[in-house]
Amino acid sequence: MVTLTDYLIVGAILFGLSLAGMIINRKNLIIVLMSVELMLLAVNMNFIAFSSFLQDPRGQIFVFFILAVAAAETAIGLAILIILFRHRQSINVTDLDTLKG
Amino acid sequence: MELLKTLSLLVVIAPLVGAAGAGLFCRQVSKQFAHRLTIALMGFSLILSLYVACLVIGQDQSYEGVLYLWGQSGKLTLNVGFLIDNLTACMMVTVTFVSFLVHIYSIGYMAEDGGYQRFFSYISLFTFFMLMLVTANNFLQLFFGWEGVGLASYLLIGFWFNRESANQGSFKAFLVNRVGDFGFVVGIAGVLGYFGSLDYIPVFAAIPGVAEANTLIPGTSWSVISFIGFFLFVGAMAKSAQMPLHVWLPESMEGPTPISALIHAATMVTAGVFMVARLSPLYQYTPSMQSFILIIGATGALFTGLIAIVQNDIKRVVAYSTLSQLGYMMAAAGVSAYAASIFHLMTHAAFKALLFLGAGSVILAMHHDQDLRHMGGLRKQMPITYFTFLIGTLALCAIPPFSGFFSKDAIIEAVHSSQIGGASYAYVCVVLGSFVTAFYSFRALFLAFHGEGRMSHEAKHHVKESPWVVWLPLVLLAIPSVIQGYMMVGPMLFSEPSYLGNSITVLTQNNVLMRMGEEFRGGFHMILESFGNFPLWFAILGAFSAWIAYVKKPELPPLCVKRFKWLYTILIHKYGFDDFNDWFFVRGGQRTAKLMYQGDARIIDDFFVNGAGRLITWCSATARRLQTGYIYHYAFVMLLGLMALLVWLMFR
Amino acid sequence: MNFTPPDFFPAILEMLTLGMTCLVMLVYLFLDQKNRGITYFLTQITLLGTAVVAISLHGSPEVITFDGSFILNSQAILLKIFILLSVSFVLMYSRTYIRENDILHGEFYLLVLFSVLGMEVLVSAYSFLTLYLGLEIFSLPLYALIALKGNKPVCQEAAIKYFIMGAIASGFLLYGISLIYGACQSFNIHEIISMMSLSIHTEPLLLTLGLVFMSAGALFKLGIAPFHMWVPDVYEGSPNAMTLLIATAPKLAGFALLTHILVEALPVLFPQWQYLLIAVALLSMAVGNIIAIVQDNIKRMLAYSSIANMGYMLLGLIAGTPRGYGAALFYMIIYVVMSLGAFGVITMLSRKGFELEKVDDFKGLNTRNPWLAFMMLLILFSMAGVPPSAGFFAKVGVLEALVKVNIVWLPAVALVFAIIGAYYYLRVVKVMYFDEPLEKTPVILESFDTQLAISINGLAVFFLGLFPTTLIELCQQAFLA
Amino acid sequence: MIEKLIFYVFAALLIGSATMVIVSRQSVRAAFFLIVAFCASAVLWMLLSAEFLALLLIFVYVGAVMTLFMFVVMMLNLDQESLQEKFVRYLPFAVLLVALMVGVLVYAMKPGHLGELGLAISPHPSADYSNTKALGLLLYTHYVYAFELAAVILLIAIVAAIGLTHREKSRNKRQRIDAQLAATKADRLQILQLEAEK
Repeated sequence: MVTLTDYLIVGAILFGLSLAGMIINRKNLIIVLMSVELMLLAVNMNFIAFSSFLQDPRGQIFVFFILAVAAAETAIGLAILIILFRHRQSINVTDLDTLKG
Repeated sequence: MELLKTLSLLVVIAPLVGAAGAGLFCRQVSKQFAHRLTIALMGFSLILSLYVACLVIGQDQSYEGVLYLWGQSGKLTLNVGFLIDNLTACMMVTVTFVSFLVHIYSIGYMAEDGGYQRFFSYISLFTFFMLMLVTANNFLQLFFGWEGVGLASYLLIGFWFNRESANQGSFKAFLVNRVGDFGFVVGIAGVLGYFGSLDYIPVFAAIPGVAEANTLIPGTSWSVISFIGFFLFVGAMAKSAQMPLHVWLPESMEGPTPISALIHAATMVTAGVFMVARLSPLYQYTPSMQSFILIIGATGALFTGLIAIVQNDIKRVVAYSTLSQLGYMMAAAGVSAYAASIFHLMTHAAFKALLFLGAGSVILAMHHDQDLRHMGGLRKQMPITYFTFLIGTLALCAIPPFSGFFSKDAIIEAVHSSQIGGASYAYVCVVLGSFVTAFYSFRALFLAFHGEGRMSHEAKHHVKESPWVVWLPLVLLAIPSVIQGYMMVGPMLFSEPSYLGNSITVLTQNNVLMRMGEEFRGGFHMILESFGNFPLWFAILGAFSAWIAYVKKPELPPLCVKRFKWLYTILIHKYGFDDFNDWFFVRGGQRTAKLMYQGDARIIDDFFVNGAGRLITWCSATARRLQTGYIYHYAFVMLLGLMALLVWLMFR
Repeated sequence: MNFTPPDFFPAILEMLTLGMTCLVMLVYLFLDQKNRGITYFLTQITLLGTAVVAISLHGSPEVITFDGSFILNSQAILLKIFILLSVSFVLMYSRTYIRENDILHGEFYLLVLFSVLGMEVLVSAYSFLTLYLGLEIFSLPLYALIALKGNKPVCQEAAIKYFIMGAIASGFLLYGISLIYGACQSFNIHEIISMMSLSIHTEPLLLTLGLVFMSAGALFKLGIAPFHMWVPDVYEGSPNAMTLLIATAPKLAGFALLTHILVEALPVLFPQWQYLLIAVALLSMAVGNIIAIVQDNIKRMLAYSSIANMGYMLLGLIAGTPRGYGAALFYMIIYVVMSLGAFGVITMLSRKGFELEKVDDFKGLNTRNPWLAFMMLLILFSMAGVPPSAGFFAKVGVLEALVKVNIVWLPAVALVFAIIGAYYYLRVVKVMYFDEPLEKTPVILESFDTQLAISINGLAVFFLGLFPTTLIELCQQAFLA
Repeated sequence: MIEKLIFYVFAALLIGSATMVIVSRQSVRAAFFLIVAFCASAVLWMLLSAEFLALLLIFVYVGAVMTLFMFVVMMLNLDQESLQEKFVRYLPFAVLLVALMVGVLVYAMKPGHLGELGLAISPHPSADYSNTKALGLLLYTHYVYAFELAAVILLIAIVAAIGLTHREKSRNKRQRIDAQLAATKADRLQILQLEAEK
């Protein structure tokens, strides 16, 4: 049988992959934003797995709200990305180092 | 008691009113108004504090009470209150007296300065804080005054803020004092933690119990009292410029001279000594801290004196001598001779202020040239300054019957008869210190006032005696420098009850003064006795060596040189240690002093003070490079931090 | 399924804010460009009106409503009052700045109001769901606000950094919530507490993991090392008015976030989070104080100072007693008041085409505007912890709380860092008072209300030092119930 | 058994496509793999009998959010060449740390550490159980406050996105006196040193 642990491990691996995506990706800011989506997916996976095994629909309610927030977050993130691109003509992560020290 | 409370309140508030009047309206009020206002209020304050002293010492009254409830949280109450007892009364008189004279003196000294009104405001403000400090009945108010005098001193050292060196000096003073202040805060926090109160009376009452209950290492005298005492003493070390934290005091000489007299000689630097005396009930229960205080004090007394020998700036010579005298006071406090310590504090306040103001008078005549090598022969042009400076020097060198003799001799004797750890080392230090003191004091005196003038021809003609507002305080300070010691030695140190009454606590086994008091037969007898003891001869020897080295030897015509060579040879052969004296103390002393000075400059200044600063700056510059600006590095650091916490907490 | 409609009254503050926000939005949409001052006044009315209602609510008994996901107690009301007031001050300080720099003022005020709403929700949250929603409602407008101004070239960089870091942090927070949910079978704080007390149903390892992840998310919002990397960049890169905003009220909201998680939901794990907080507090004090020294940019310097200050604040929580929590809250409020003043002065000194950024820009401020310099002096002295300023009492409070529980070494270390810290504040004082000004023109504040605001602010720092009792007691009470 | 098979196939697909998202060099490819990942996880959620959310993920996420992504990618018209870079250099470091984290998480999620839940089999609700109805009942009653807050969040997203990307009309030829006065020499005049042709 598929156990809770299996689902949680999938969630953990997704979470790790999304973090790795943010660290190894040095060129494309859009992919960094996509990693954020992956991270939320990992969290959702955890919530749904727990919810299902606990037979408690409230966990799924939480996921519902995460999805709503994630959509809003993506909209704002992409808007910032667009004006960043307008000003710099680049979304290269490595170029974003004016502020440092 | 109400009378005492009202009087004390007036004494404290009057300078604040003066400061506010002269400071807040410094653009609007005239110079005359500024000094008249502040001096009138200071005079008022002085008269009232004398009256307070009469009431307290003469009629044995005292006052302890809360004036104003500052804050309350839980069981802790923070008050503003007064504890007016004998110790406080002594300090109040000393502070207001010196401050009053410095105010008068500043009329002449600062006459041409642009920040005249501001200056008067600052010194009045300083006096206010100092009075707050001495009248406090709790640790917090003590700290408030403590920080306040630090602030005022910072403002005053940096008074000539367009001078780079003045800025540096004030900054250094502030930083070193911060080190002390934080020690102090830890101490206060300790007091609060273990006693649950910040008022003196309940804390002092609880000390024996707490000392017994909270021994750090069983079977030793290391209790939390030692811990608290140590941190509080760190505060005192910074404020009173004790050995490792003394570096700021010479630098602070960049301020105007009246300030050096008021703050860095007579009053502020003695705050540490006052604190140790005030907290005598605490330090009595920690023998280890007593030894520590003794050793720090005695070391300072000797070694900072040595440094004074090679200084050429007249104010710096006096500054180093202050360091040395503070060492004496601390040493006395270390051997539980608090009365001697406070006594020396009071005599020192008078004669050191005298020396500083005298030096200021010279500087004024020399048009703000402070270099001893450019002076000489001023005796004839400035007789009053010379005479008063001489009195101050004699008092400093503990030559009887001047005031310094009685207090210093009592200290040396107290150290001699003490049995606590480090006392024998301290005794050697303080005795040698008296030689050194005499040597550098007379050196300064001779270089400035004797011999041929070394200033330019033009300048020579401009040298004249200072105006009366400058020399009047000198004369007024010279009087106590002569008589104060003789008059006060008995009642201050040995009589029962003494001037200090029961405001200090000394355990019987530590009470060296009481033992000395059994042999005390009056001031005159003390003078006679001193001729049979080392310290006086050391002092005279020091003065004499200075005379040889700086007056006689370089200038005497060949005949005299021959005659004195003969005398010199006789002296060498007769006593056997003149040779040694000359070689070891004059030359060797100079060499050691030079070494010490360089060591001081290199090791302490460069390594500890600047080095610590540089180390932090370096750390800072390196650490900021971690902030690369790259998002992926930031994410990486977050992940790293998370992982570290995760692994640590999971497998802890 | 039985369902009784919840009691809506406790959420009056949120409803008021939201309703007024919608009104501001409508007014702004149908308003002529010339009358745009009205949006400002409406926003101020919203903030101050809500604050007045909040003050009138103070003292009312604790209420939990919306099926246990909303709480209104004295702590929440106190925090809301200070959030509303501080944002009101922020708007007063930045009004001229917004006008002169052609920032879309309608969007600005709207987003600020949304953010305030989020903070209120967060402060009153009693379940992890509302906690998370509140967090996002207050953060998302801030990301947008930073990037709102087109003229400053680095502001988009600051915004995207803040956004991505913030997204990672809320990812951590959510992951933590999911683990706690798995362990306790609930994300309702009330139920978690009762679950914890049974302790058989909870899994220690999952709880530890959840604790660490959730704390990481909360610590990020407060800018505590090692989750602090965004702070200096965002403070520096944002337009001054936005820096002023993000440096003040969100700290209070962040404090609520952290205390909701640690103090209210997971007090059972105190031994674990005490260690966690000790580690991050030490790191914050070290990083903040040390790196601040070499900064030439005043906003960056104050950013590092905020990192250090948050470290000090944590000391109160480390004590683990109501007294300590109260001290931490007091510290937080005092810090916000100080930071409001410091960034307020920076914002006021900025003019069109001139962003005040360098420490050197403060040179000779005393000769250009003595009163402003004096206010800044009070604030800086307070930040350095010079008695009898408010900052001194705040530091004493948290240290005392630690000493009370017999942790002595930590205050000692904290004091060492405070010594180092004093240096860079005093440097600014020196620059203001002793250096020659770069430009001689006197600084004149145009509007009277701005002058009044900064005077109130500076003097508040001073008088809170002289009469700290009332506020300290309010803070203590907030945690004693 | 078949459930297990489905789980492993789609879990592998999910992890594989997630990996492809983060290692892709092109935004479009990454977006495509993200969609695959979403679809795969929707299947997993179905297995967990969270049907409503699984459908929501496809409709809302793949249908709207990913479209937004694609739209932005197309609109920005990125210079693909400049975005390509080898990230192998940084790989070991990141992989090490991430692997460590995943290791810790996996260790903590061993069945033994999950208590009763660790041994439970995935529950299969009865046929008349409606996931959507259960969620709806909760959402509009107990979670009405949160539901309103979610509405606010969407409103914020609208206001913020419009405010951010809104551009002022640049056709306006009005004179801007303050800008002219604020101009410095450095803004207007650039002096270049040109190498003389040889």
